[in-house]
Amino acid sequence: MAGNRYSRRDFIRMASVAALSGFGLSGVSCKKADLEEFLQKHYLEMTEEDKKRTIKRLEEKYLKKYGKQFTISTQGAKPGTLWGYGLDLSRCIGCRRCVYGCVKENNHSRYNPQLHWIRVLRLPEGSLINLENAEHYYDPALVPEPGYVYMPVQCQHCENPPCVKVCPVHATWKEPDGLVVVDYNWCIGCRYCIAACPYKGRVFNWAEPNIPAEELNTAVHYLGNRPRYKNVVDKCTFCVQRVRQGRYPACVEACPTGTRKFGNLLDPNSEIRYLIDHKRVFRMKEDLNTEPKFYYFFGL
Amino acid sequence: MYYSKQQDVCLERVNMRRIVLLSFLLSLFVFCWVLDGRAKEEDFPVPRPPFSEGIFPCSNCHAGMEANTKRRELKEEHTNIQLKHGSVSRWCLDCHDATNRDMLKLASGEHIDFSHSYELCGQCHGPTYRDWKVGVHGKRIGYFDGGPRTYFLCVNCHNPHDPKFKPIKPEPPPFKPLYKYNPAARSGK
Amino acid sequence: MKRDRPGKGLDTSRREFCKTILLGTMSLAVPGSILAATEKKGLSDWYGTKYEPAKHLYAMGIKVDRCIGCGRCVDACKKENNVPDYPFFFRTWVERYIETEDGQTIVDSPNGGKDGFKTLPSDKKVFKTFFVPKICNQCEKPPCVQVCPVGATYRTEDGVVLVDSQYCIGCRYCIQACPYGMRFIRPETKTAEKCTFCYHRIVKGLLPACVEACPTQARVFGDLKSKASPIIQFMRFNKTFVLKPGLNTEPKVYYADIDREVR
Amino acid sequence: MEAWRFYKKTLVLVAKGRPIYYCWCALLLFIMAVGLWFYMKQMETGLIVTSMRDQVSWGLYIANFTYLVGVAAAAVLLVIPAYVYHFDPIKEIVVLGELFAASSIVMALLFVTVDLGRPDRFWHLIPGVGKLAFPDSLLAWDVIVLNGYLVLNVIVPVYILVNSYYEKEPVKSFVIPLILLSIPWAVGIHTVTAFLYNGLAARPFWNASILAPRFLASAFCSGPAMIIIIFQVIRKVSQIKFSNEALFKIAELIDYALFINLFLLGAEVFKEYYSNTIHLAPLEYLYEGLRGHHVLVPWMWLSLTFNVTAFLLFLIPRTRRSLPTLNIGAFLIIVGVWIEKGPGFVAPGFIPDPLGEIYEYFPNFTELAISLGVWATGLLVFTLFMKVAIPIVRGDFVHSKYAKIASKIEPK
Repeated sequence: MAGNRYSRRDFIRMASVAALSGFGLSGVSCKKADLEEFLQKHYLEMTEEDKKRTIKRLEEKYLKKYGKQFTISTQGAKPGTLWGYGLDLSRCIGCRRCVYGCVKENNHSRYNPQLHWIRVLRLPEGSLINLENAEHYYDPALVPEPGYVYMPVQCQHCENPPCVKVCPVHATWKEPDGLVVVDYNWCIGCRYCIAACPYKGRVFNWAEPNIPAEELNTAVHYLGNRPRYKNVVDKCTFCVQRVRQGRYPACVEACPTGTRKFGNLLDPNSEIRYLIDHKRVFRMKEDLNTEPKFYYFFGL
Repeated sequence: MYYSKQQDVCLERVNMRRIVLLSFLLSLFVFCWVLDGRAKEEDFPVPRPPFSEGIFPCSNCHAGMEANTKRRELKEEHTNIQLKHGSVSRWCLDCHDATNRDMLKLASGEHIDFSHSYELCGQCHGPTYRDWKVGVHGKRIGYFDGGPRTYFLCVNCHNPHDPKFKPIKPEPPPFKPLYKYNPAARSGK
Repeated sequence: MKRDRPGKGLDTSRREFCKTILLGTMSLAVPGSILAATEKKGLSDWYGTKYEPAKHLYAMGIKVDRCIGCGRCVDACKKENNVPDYPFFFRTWVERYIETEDGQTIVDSPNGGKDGFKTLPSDKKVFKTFFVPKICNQCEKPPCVQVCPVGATYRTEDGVVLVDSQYCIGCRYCIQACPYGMRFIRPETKTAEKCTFCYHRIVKGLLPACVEACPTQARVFGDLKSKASPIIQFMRFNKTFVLKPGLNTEPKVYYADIDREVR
Repeated sequence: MEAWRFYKKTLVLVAKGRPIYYCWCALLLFIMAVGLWFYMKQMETGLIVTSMRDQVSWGLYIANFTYLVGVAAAAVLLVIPAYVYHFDPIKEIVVLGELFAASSIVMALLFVTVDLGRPDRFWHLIPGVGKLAFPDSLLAWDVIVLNGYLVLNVIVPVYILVNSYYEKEPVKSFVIPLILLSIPWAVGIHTVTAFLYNGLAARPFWNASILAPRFLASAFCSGPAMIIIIFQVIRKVSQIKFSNEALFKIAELIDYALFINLFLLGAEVFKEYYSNTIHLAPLEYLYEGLRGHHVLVPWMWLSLTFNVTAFLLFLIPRTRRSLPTLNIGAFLIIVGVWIEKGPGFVAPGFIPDPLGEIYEYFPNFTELAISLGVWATGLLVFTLFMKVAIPIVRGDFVHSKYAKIASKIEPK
């Protein structure tokens, strides 16, 4: 049984970690929940029992911290799914509705630190994808501006994610449905993955997240939009809490021009498959062999 | 491409299902055609069309009115409508039905509901209509899989009288690094 | 159009600087630069005073969606420029990209696409396929010009990269330097040769042979300095790419509707 | 019992000293305290108190880490001639050199720790207990090789010192393999640290195969240069005798390494500038400024000037063999290489970032204070090591003498 396989290891872990940290923690008011959080196992090594306990503890913690009852899902990947994203560069007008839709849905820290999973780049028309010309902070009165194209960039959910390869503690991994996720309770905050990501898909919680309690989204996923901790890494999950239920990600719903497309790459009737089959598509920085599942295309 | 995993295995099953489904649809199609005199387009889950406030149903005003089919500039009513959609060759009654104002009119003369306006648009914008039907053009929200979803109508984004997408105000840019408390620091280089 | 980096005008001058350092020291022994100077004068003798090269900047647009792989451009180019049929040298050619169902990409170009594409190179299931015409990119910063030890190849004022076969010593360094594989050694003269945008035609206001021969207008040719030019319209209505933008060669052949595997 | 006496005696040695020793230790402890205070603040508020951001996610800490791994690796430069070629003048100081390497590794590890966002989860890195991603992650490799090197560089000198305390010859069959192992290991730690950056295709500035050799070359300048200075200080304060010959030999070795370092830098500069692809941008940022951003430009030119000057000073026999110019040269190398390899290497890897944004990183006071604290910790560790090791090496602190004294005080 899988449960037994780890039991001895668990014991060693508990014993040694307790011994190593007994001294460190003795100074702090050593509450049971804190100790449990400290000793929490890696998400992939948790049994169903462990998960339930962890979820309960987290829900209690969030209730205490934000005064709201959260429901933390641990829904796994559906078999036969591989999520893919399409973004129509000929329609994007650079209005950043997606950015703030994402902020709201995924409980991002609002300011100090401000945390965004999506970056919209403004590029001069003519030679596309020369990122050296990218402007991140454009702020005109109205968009689209003539002479520019806009290119939103977020985590590309690579098939060969460099960020996963470099993580020294396996705190990030690729799920069976292709989502690259982070266990916020396992990340040690070394930021090696940020250095490794060619798409700036990862961001860091430079301080304790700052979320107005009334704007909290309480329907969360353990691997997704639950409120994060300070000093851990964070990234777009294609709204794992939504897409595993069959709902469109928040950025798709926020987009006013229908630029964003989402679907199952394994389903031949999905929108994403149709656009890959019928439109000219490209993926960013293909020479790095990361094989993103984020397809930019031209709908026009 | 990553989707060929189990394709071959289920292909046959899918094909069988498809044949059954197709023959069923075909018979339905023939039935409807006979009944309705025309092949009905697929129904899409669309939201209520974005009517101007308090204007629909049009028959509220138009019911007792004599239909003037002469092409002209509207002076008393609907003056807010500036037709910038092939305005040289087109006017109101090309799309709005003269006899039943609560309906739209296709080129064939057939009446359709406002919630089916995509058929009207699709008459000219064929490739766009094709893309819209499969979900590549236009916006959809809700469940892409196993739940209700909404297909936005053409007119949800494009004003039918002036269809060019209007520029909008963008949301604020992200803060520059080292921005702390002062929002003014945001615009600095 | 020009991919200027904002606030930075040193780019070309740096390349010039490198060239000066590396070649200039040797230019006393090998009077390449002097020859290049006199030779440019020779060119203006040829096209006369009516034509003012500084007022033009030529570029080509290629709409990949429109190319049907008929190979007429290749044929026209060979006829116009006396490019030998054998061995297989081309100034322009058409590549066929085939994406198979299992995610492979096969690229082929039988006889440069001159005879069209009649057979499939493999019996794999085809997912999609398209044609990509290739032609010298007439770079703003051509690496082939950078490396030429005798200045036999140069960029004209109107933006076309030419080779003077009178000066070329046949060292083939430019063939190694070109990232797009556009140059070859002509067997009779044993000197480097490449697409010239049909320079002899365009200075008279004619279109290059390949553009004229194209039945679907997949190729668009024009002058970037003239607002009425078709290339300007092409750039306005298409999202365009260039090949290998990361090399900073700044090509002037713009591709529209390009798919991801094109290199 | 005997072991306990040894420890007791070392404690006494450490605790007693001249006023200047107390002052020095007090100064270090004060800097450490300041650093610790800022570190507590950083832990409490989060890394937002540094000037690192998502655009430049590693800064001064990792820069120092890289530099110190190099310094530690450079101990091998002293080990090779001492044990392999039996070059005598160096042999006296090799033990101290290795302790210096150990102190540097301590600092390097501390720098990683202060850079970590969640040091409380350090146990995730312990193989078997946590989930160390070996062999996928180069950071996991680094954790292993650095700790291994630390152990190696503590065991060897401690073993040799304890033996000379008992006035015994070290068992060659035990210590020589360890010493020989430490040579490739030293190369290893720096290679792994180079590969840590090198493997990232997202960062073209680091993704150059010349990186590991460059790292080694620069390490073999900065580490020994530091040793030259430190051992002169030790010679001043403790009357231990080193011949100048040893220092001059080290200077000569430094000069070879410095030449290779400059040569490799030139090779890199040529490749990027001549081919002039988009990958030129970071180098351009360093030496010319990019799109109006040029914080590091004066620093880089300063570093280059320092390195070239030091190279010339060490090349000419007369200036190499005179202590004042030797010290100037060593100082120039320490600073020059630190700039080149620390801030001049880590930050431009992130500039411009993968989406073309430029954020000019410059460390703020918190980072400086914490870094100084770590340096002070390393120096304190080294001072204490020296306080024990030097008497043993000089023969003042040996078992027989001590036993005599002991027998006087407590007759059996």
